[in-house]
Amino acid sequence: MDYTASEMMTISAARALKNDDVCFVGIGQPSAAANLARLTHAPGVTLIYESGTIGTKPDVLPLSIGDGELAETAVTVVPVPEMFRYWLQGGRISVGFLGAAQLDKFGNINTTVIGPYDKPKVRLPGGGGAPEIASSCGEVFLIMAQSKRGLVDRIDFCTSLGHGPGAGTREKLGLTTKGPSLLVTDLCIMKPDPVTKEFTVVSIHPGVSRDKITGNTGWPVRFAAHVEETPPPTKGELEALRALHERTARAHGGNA
Amino acid sequence: MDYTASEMMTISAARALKNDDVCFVGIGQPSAAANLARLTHAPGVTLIYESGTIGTKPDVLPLSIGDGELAETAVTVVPVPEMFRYWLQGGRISVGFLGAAQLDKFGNINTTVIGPYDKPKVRLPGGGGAPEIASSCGEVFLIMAQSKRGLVDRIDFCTSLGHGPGAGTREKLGLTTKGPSLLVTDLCIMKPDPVTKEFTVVSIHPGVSRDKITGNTGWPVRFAAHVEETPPPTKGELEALRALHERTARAHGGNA
Amino acid sequence: MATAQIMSLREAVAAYVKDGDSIAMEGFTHLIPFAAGHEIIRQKRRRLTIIRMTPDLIYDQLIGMGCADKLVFSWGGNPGVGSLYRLRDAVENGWPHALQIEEHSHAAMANAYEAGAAGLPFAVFRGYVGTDLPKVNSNIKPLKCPFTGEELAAVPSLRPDVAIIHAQKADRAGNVLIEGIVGVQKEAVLAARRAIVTVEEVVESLQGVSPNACILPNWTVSAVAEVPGGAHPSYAHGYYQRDNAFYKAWDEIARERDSFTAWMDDNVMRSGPEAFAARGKAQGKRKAG
Amino acid sequence: MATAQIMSLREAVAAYVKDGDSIAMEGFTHLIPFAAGHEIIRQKRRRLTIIRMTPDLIYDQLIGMGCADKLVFSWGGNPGVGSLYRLRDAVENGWPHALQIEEHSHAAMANAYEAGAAGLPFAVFRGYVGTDLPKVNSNIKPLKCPFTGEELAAVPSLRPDVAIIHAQKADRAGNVLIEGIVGVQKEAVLAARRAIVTVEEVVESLQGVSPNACILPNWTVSAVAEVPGGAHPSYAHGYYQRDNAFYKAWDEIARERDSFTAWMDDNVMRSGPEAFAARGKAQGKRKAG
Repeated sequence: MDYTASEMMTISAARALKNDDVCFVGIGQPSAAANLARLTHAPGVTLIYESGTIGTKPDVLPLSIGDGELAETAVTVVPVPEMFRYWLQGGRISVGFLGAAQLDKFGNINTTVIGPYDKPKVRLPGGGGAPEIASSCGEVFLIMAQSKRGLVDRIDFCTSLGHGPGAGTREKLGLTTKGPSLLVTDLCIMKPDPVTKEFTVVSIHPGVSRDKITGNTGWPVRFAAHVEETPPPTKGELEALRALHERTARAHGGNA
Repeated sequence: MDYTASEMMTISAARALKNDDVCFVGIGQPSAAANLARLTHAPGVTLIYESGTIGTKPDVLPLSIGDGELAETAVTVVPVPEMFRYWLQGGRISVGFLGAAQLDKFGNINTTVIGPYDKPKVRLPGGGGAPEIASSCGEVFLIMAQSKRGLVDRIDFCTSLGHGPGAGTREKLGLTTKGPSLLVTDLCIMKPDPVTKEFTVVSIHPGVSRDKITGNTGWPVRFAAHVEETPPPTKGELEALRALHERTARAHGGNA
Repeated sequence: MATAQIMSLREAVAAYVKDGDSIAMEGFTHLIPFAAGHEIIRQKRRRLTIIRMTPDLIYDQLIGMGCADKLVFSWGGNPGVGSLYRLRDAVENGWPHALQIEEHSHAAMANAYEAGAAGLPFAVFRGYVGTDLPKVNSNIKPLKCPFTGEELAAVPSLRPDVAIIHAQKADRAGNVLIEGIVGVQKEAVLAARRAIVTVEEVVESLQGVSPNACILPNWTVSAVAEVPGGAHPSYAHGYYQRDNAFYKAWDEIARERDSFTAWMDDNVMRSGPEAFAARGKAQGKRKAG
Repeated sequence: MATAQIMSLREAVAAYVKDGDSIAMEGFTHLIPFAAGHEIIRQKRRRLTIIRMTPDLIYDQLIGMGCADKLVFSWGGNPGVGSLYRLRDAVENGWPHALQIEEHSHAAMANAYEAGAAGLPFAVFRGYVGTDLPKVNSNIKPLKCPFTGEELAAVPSLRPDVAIIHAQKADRAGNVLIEGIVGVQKEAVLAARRAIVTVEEVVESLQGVSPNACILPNWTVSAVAEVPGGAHPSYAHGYYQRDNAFYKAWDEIARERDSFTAWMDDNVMRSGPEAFAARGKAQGKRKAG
């Protein structure tokens, strides 16, 4: 079956979630990937949205993090302060699943401003739940389309901590969580180098060249000693993803 | 109609509650007085028990602060941490209604130990909600039978703050609440002297002599310049109180 | 304690929202009090400090119409769609006038409302670790645990002058019921000096709900106003769906100053709270699909 | 994350309660886990630190039977009746052995559970002002607000090894529903490393309750055991009333060591969790009067 690079990205991100994970889901690409995991190999995965919905099983993708589907299909819905105190800060989440506007090679995220904070060229939405998702979840999966504008050498503002300036930073700050352990793009999969924590290509999506990856990364990207080829989407994965998008588009009265 | 000293105490305590009060109710005598107020002149009074029941209207007196009647007749029931954070500490309670084992002339309460803390002669139940009821409620009403053992010159342990060693103490500690503003016993009604904050007799129940009050108080008790006679219970008050006790005794399968 | 009065939204805003007030209009995606926001715009309140975790379209509109001098927030976008162009225009270009911002994370704001409701001067949480936000916000301070020495973050509690929320139901006595995604509405109301609640309907009694239902007793609220559909294009669980198509359409409407102003003129300035009933109904109870 | 196993109470206590553990058995008047307490006594656990806001009869029994070395509490009486004589005998006379106590106010313990559930090392609140409790409890420390300078109180968070609670229902997947007076049970479970929940009944599904019902998802609980009547002489909202007559009778039973030991022997040591079903039923759903 034919598939798009974006479908490959969502599907390979979905594969990383395990059946017994408890996942704090960011909106957009992370939400598509997390729900695809639930609809395919990980039916038991617990999805949590910052709106307070715990163990939610939406039939269509929510446009926001608080659509009605999320509450209607949840095991329970808790107040937002409780969500951030008991569930996120309480250390009950195994995986935080986030997108980003700007990302550096250590997985530090900028979703605040392009340009100086006081006189921004572009004012982005801001941190939302991400600063504490990044520090409190057992580990963090990142998903974003690969480009030099997105994967940059230096982020303009550190909204959410990855590995800071490199290995050892999180430990020095007293964190016991892993931080970013996976970056899935439309071209490849990267993981932090075990020693330096720099994001390194470990798997390349079918048909993508190394040059294309290098050309779309804002830092001199490294490849692991053994780089695999990402298995292409299965028929089941693709059908589940497309059906999900189709249901979503119908429900939202437009493109999703 | 004939009445007992205990009935006079409960009824004159009940009279102090106003229709628009929000009252944090201690168990025992305070609960009887607060519910009597609700069943007579103050049908709109909001009664709150530390178990989390807000705006409760029990048909019988609860034996504990968490009997089923309280939840079944409440406007809503909140978790105990929320009760102490949002409702008590949040400054939403106008009157705290408490009993005491030992009380001094400045309304400081001991419900912890008789004797030294580490080797108590009698181990009392402890503070429970009272330490923060005493500091966070707009004002505190106290109710207890009068005796030299109860109304003492020095309490063995300060479980809950009244006016400390005297006027100005609460302000020095940063409190903006009034503290104890009323003490109702089976013999009389006392209020803090406006200057010294010492509990002073302002009203004597019918048929009680000054000597009896003096003889049942552990400090040299003072009488206000104008001492009134407490109006005796009305027929309506007595009937409401007796009916309440009768319903309660039936429901608890024994004396209440 | 004073008890909620049931009145019209016009009267409630006139009585309880003053120029220069700090206002928290909350509702986390669900139950956003749009009708009340429009009423504030129509009554031309000025110099407001507007507080909201997710400014959403409702604050894009207040900002674009010049009601606000300051915004306290933690995520300022059009969820799943993109930017809030009126917010960006104010921050990037000072239109219609400069907007001061105080920026937090969701965890910080949720904790700050909670601390406000709890009558505390500050909130403490494990947050902002390794981020740049404390460098640009002096209201974020470190605080050491007196037992373990761990360094945590502290922020001042939020104590708005007014909280405004939308809820499903109130009874005739003014007790308010919220169900579904309850967000930080209860905390915002309890943290505020005054509170206005718009509701889908006023009913005889709230009997029959769970003993632990999220209810704000009438003595915690200043005014209750019945405004059916009053959360549109947000939604009311059990009444109508989120109008996701409108959220997408807003991207186009708000992108340019002219189209924004024209839309506000047609749909807010020359309209009233009554108009919301039809907007809610159009969304229906169930998804089209 | 691991998911709750449905098993017998005997198995659950054997698997999850160890000698020397710190244990929080909560339930604020309502839903006190008596059957689980009896099982711990029968299985002869020793050197426990037992944590509970209101020790109640359940801890009077554990203390009198020699299970506990330390008690953390805030109000230790028989509500509306009088003393807990076994607690007093341990504190006043060291029978059956000395009992260390750590004493707080309700506000402090409620906040400490909340902080434990929230993963914080301590709780901060406005408490103990002007009282003698900080003089006898070194776990109460002053803490200054970094913004206003106000002095507040701090206590370490509670993080028990095990939490044990009783609830109305669990579904077959092990999700737990609590209704009515919910107390601090949710916080105790989320603050603890392991959790056992006894329930009145295991049902097919929890569908049909409020979207905001107090539910503990199965991955927050270690074991669920069905024990009908398991809260008696406390009560289960919707199932049976509080046995106030038994609370009064306990005053007589527990006053002397001999009568206490005889009662425990008859009703606990030579009994089992099955016995609770009849005790709950005897209380019925409605009041006699």
